[in-house]
Amino acid sequence: MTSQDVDPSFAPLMAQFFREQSPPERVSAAEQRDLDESLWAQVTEMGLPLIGVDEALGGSGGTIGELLVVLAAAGRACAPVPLAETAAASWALARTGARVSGDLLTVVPGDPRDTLTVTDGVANGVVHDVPWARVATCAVTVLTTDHGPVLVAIPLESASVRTGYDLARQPKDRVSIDAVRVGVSPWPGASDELMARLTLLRGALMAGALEEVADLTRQYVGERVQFGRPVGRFQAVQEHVVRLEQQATLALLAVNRAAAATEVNPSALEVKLMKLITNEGARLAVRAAHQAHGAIGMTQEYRLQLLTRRLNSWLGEVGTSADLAEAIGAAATEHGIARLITSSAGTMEQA
Amino acid sequence: MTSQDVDPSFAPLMAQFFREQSPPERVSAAEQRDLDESLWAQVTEMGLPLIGVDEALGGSGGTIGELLVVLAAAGRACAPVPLAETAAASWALARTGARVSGDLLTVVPGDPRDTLTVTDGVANGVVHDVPWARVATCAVTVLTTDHGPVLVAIPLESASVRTGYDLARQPKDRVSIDAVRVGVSPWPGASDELMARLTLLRGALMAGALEEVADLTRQYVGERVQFGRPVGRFQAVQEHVVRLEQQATLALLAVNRAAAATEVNPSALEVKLMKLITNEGARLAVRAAHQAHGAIGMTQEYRLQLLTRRLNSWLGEVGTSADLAEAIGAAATEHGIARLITSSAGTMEQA
Amino acid sequence: MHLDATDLSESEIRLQQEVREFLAERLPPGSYDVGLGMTGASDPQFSRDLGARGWLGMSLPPEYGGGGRTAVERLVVVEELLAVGAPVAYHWIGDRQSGPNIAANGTEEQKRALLPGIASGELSFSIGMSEPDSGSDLASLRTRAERVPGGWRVNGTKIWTTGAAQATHILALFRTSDDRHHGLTQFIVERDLDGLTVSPIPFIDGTREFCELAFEDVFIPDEMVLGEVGAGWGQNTAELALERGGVDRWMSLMAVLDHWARGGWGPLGAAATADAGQITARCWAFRGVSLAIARMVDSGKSPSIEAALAKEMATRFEQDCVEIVTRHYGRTPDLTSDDPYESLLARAILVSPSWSIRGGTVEILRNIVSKGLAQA
Amino acid sequence: MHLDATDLSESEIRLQQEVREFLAERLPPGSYDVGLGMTGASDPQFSRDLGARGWLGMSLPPEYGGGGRTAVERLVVVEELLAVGAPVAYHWIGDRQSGPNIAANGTEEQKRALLPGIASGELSFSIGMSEPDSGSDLASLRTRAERVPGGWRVNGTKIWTTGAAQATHILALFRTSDDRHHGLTQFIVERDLDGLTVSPIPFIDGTREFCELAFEDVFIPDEMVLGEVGAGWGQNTAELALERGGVDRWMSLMAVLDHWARGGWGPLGAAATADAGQITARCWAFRGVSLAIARMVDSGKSPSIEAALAKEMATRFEQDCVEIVTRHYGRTPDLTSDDPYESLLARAILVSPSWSIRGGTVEILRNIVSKGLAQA
Repeated sequence: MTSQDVDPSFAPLMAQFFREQSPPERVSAAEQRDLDESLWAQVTEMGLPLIGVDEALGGSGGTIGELLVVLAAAGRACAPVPLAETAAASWALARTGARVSGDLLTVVPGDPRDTLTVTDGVANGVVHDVPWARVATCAVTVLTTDHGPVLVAIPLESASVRTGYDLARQPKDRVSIDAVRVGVSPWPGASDELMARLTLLRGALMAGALEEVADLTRQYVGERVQFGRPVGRFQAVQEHVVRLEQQATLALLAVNRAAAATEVNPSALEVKLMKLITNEGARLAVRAAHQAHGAIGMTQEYRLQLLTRRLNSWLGEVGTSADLAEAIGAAATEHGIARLITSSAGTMEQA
Repeated sequence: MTSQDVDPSFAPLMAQFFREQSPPERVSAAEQRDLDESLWAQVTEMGLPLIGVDEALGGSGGTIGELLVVLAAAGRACAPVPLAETAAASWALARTGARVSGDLLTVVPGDPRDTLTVTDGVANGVVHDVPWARVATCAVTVLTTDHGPVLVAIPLESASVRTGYDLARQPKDRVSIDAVRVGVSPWPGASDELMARLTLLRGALMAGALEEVADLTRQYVGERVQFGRPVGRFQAVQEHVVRLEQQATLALLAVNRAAAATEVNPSALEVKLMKLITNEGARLAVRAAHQAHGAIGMTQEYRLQLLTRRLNSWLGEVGTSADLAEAIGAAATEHGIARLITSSAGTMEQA
Repeated sequence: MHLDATDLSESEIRLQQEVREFLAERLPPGSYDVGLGMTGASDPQFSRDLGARGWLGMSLPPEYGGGGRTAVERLVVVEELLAVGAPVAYHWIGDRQSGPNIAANGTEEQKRALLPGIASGELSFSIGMSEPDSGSDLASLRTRAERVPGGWRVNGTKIWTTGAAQATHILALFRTSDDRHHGLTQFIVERDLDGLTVSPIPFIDGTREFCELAFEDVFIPDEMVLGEVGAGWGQNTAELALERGGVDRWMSLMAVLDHWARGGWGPLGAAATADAGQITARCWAFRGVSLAIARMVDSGKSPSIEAALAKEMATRFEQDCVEIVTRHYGRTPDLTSDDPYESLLARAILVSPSWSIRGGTVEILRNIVSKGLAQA
Repeated sequence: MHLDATDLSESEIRLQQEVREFLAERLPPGSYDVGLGMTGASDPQFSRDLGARGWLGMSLPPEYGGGGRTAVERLVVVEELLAVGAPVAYHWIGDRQSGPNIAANGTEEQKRALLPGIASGELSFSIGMSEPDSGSDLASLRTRAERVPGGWRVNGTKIWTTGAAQATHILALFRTSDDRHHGLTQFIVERDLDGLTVSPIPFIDGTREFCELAFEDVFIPDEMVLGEVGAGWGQNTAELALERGGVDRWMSLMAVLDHWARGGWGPLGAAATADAGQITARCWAFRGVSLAIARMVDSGKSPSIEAALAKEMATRFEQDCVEIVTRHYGRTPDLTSDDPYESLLARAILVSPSWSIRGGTVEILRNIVSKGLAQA
């Protein structure tokens, strides 16, 4: 079951919720704090981060399709809460059979500088760029051991966190772990399935933000008058509007196709294809939207920057274009491009 | 002395000569033959290929600046004669003290597939993509030996030539050399100075062609009416016109700056910088010019294609963008970008 | 704008498999001229063989020899053909647009006379639309069809008509009154009519498929009017609109791309592999778009804005691909090379500028999309 | 369009050397906030130090404290400052455009009062041009200066005025009559006049240099009119025109580019080296253009079309560079990082969209160039 099968009334409902509860002023205010606790309380009360996790394990039930609808709506509204991270980490814990709590969780995204090791249930090392670590109770990651992949759950109260920020001033912290006892459970899948899940959820946030950027820009150029007519009548501005619509459309379609593929194979190559398409779409869209907006888009008073700063952050995290292009290229050189793109969802082999 | 110092009446004279003697019909006709002998006779009679070679050695005298003016005019008119190759080869022979004859000569451009070796004055091997080899009397190249660089002159009547073509159907042949006695002379400079000379002359041809593409397109969009007005009034078409003017301007400036630099150092890094700028300019210009022209530009009846096919050929020869970017990048990482670009002509060190 | 994610059904996957097996047998490597997408070679026998399999005129009604199949099924067949650069030129226009247009707007007699031949691969269509002074601006067309007893007399010139020399029929747009938009009418013109002269205009790569059509007092009987007199503008626009979202808009270079990516010119280095990855991702995205648009057509929708949106980016992408592959090829390819893929890359360099012109320039497409979005 | 190749003379090379030595001593690495080109930090003391060296107001007449030097000499100084991301914001606008404008159009009193302070680095100028409803379309400006005895009374709002909070003066364009183009007049406004409120508008990167200026019955005496009443449009256009070709249009990222290229974040791989090569080549080309334009100015020409042509491509190039370096950086940089270059790259990602907007959007510039070419 994918987003295609979600009850049609759910998306408008979620869109309205986030539009109302995460207005631009609230997003801007949250940037000066670590977390909008009140909004987080609302979304956890509604069980949103636990959609896609079995009710028997404490989850909210529901499908990945529904979860993606929530994230796209959250992305549109730049909701300043760790929905994707908590949802991915909770899903991972549930996959190992653990009950989920609704706590604020996060995922170690993986960085070449990371030095994490786990021996006999005790972890040491440093992990980088962990989103929301300072306010999370636990960070999870999948490590490969001699006995296969394991899910490691690091209690963050025992770790030392150095604060950092992404371009939207969302927490992205360095976590130092010094002889901390961690949870270790056998991971019942391929080691990259957790990253694939997080990537998919990030992609949905980005697709939502891209749609909002396209809508906002189209509305702006229809209203802004220069030289006696709406700027949207100028061919050069039309080019920007078309570019934005294209990239928003490609991104959302890619997210939904990747979601369908993960139903067949949880670490399907389509997740990488989706993130690369969405990264490149974000890059083009940020440029086009700002160019169409002129100087007003550069001010914090206007909400375009809430969206473009997030897109600029997300395109450099949880799968960069360079890494993704390399991995996809390896598969393409092995299987050929035509065969790869015409194969059915979830059946492509990674090289 | 550079093109800046050329008698101002010389450029219009050359432009007129090539415009009159190398009209589009003649260029098209030449593509069905190996060489326009009659045009070649005219240009050799005028001594054009021997400009920049000392009169004492049989040359026409004059400066590199004058030679570049000739080549830019020839490039504008797509003159179907091996001016650049003969001029570079004659200059090379003269540098070794040899007298030049005015014969049609060419240069081995160097290709990873080449296998040429010279032992005791006897050459063996295969060289690729040699322009105009089938009609040249001799091909020259600089080889590095234990005793330093030498200029090798290969008599082509003793070699076997397999015909090939560039995208403008200009000869570009594979030459097989089987125990051929060749001329070998000490080369009084760095081994890359011959390629630098050929690159400079090719760059001048490209800069001329780029100017003509810009002029032709500007004229076309001012005359072509669609939707009740000249297409040049549309913002999208203006973008193409501006792009063409930019690239033509950059290319010609780059050629003249590179020429000045070779006066200081015959294998100056500026030659590589120039070719990279001109290659990229050609790539952008071909696309912009055809888009502005629509379907008419795609027909052989219309002369745009004479120019764009040559630009497309030349940008992949005698210095490809990939090779040039790598070489320039190596220098930039060593010296820094700011210092490199603000240094005086001919003083940059290659990495 | 929203496109629903969709995938092939089991029966569609079976069809894909059938087509692959057929092509592996019918077009073994080296046995045919590999082409650039829809401008592949013209091979009437190959077209008839496809027709015999039921893979032409697939969406035409069965009562006229068509397959009565879906747009998605046609996409499945077409993408396999284009992936190998199959010789599709003979049947291309008839299968893609003239057949559906005649099925939608033709008389019973026209459908009976022409659709079976389109579905069997016997007939070859060409489009007579542009004129010397009318490229993108069709409302300024001037070639005129004047009423005469029993039909129409046509005078004027059409240009840039691909494949007219080989075609059996030309689907042409003529001026039948002075009203800019409502004075245009579509006609089905038999290729060998008296007074119609077809002259090749050599194309930039030296091929001679691009033609000029000179009409001198050509008589066309009334029964060859397609649809309503004066409705040609709308019919023509509809004909163009839906086909813009097809896989042919981004698969022109696929045979070359695959040869390159699979190491046909040697293994790819790191930079080339990354470029292949970027290209693959975009192809995957565009394939999703084309498939989604085909499903919309099958569900009775008219995704014309979506199709324009897709074509605008797809044709620019195809041109980017030519530049990228050429850069990695490392030298200027030779049109006369013995290596068919080198020669094809050379051709692609020369002809790729036309990809963003044919079927509506990118500028026209942007205008369609922005108007569509403003009304949404 | 033709630009003559030119190189630095021996005396210009000596000046370049002097500036390099001064900067090496005055701004050792780590001692200052590295900036993004012309939006570098504001450091009045550094500006005064440059003024003391004779490196501000270089082309202003010596009788008003200027250097009486050439545009090329100014370029030599400026490119060294921008290459290291020097703190130039305090003097930038005054040195680049207000000073030359006052020298060209000011009264004897104005020149005597203001030019020495610009050349010494004491005065800081800001531009009051855009309004909420007038971004690119200056003819629609509405902030009005009404004649009152002895001067003018101004009411209205200017926005996006960079550096107004720190400036000593604002060079503003006000409406003095209803004629769209001939109803505009330039005024020199002292920053601390009664009725003038300066409010920062937080910029996308959180900085507060971007300001809104609210004029409420602000009295400006007659002697602060710059040039002719009603001639502001032309003066303003001329002020913008020539400065578009300067090195500041393509050097915004230079300090970061150099840090990256020289391996400050680790040695470059093959793909990054090739990208550095492409970037270097374009910088080299643009430097040639800026230098050629400066020589034209020194020879009495007005290369305004050339300058617009250069700025249009240069600002797009700067934005491309941000994308390229960010890709090679490998992760989203942190604005709050301890590494000043990481923080600067983060800032560049955020603010670079403004580079192709300030000083005329690319769309406006294309229009200027195509009109100029059509008249040529």
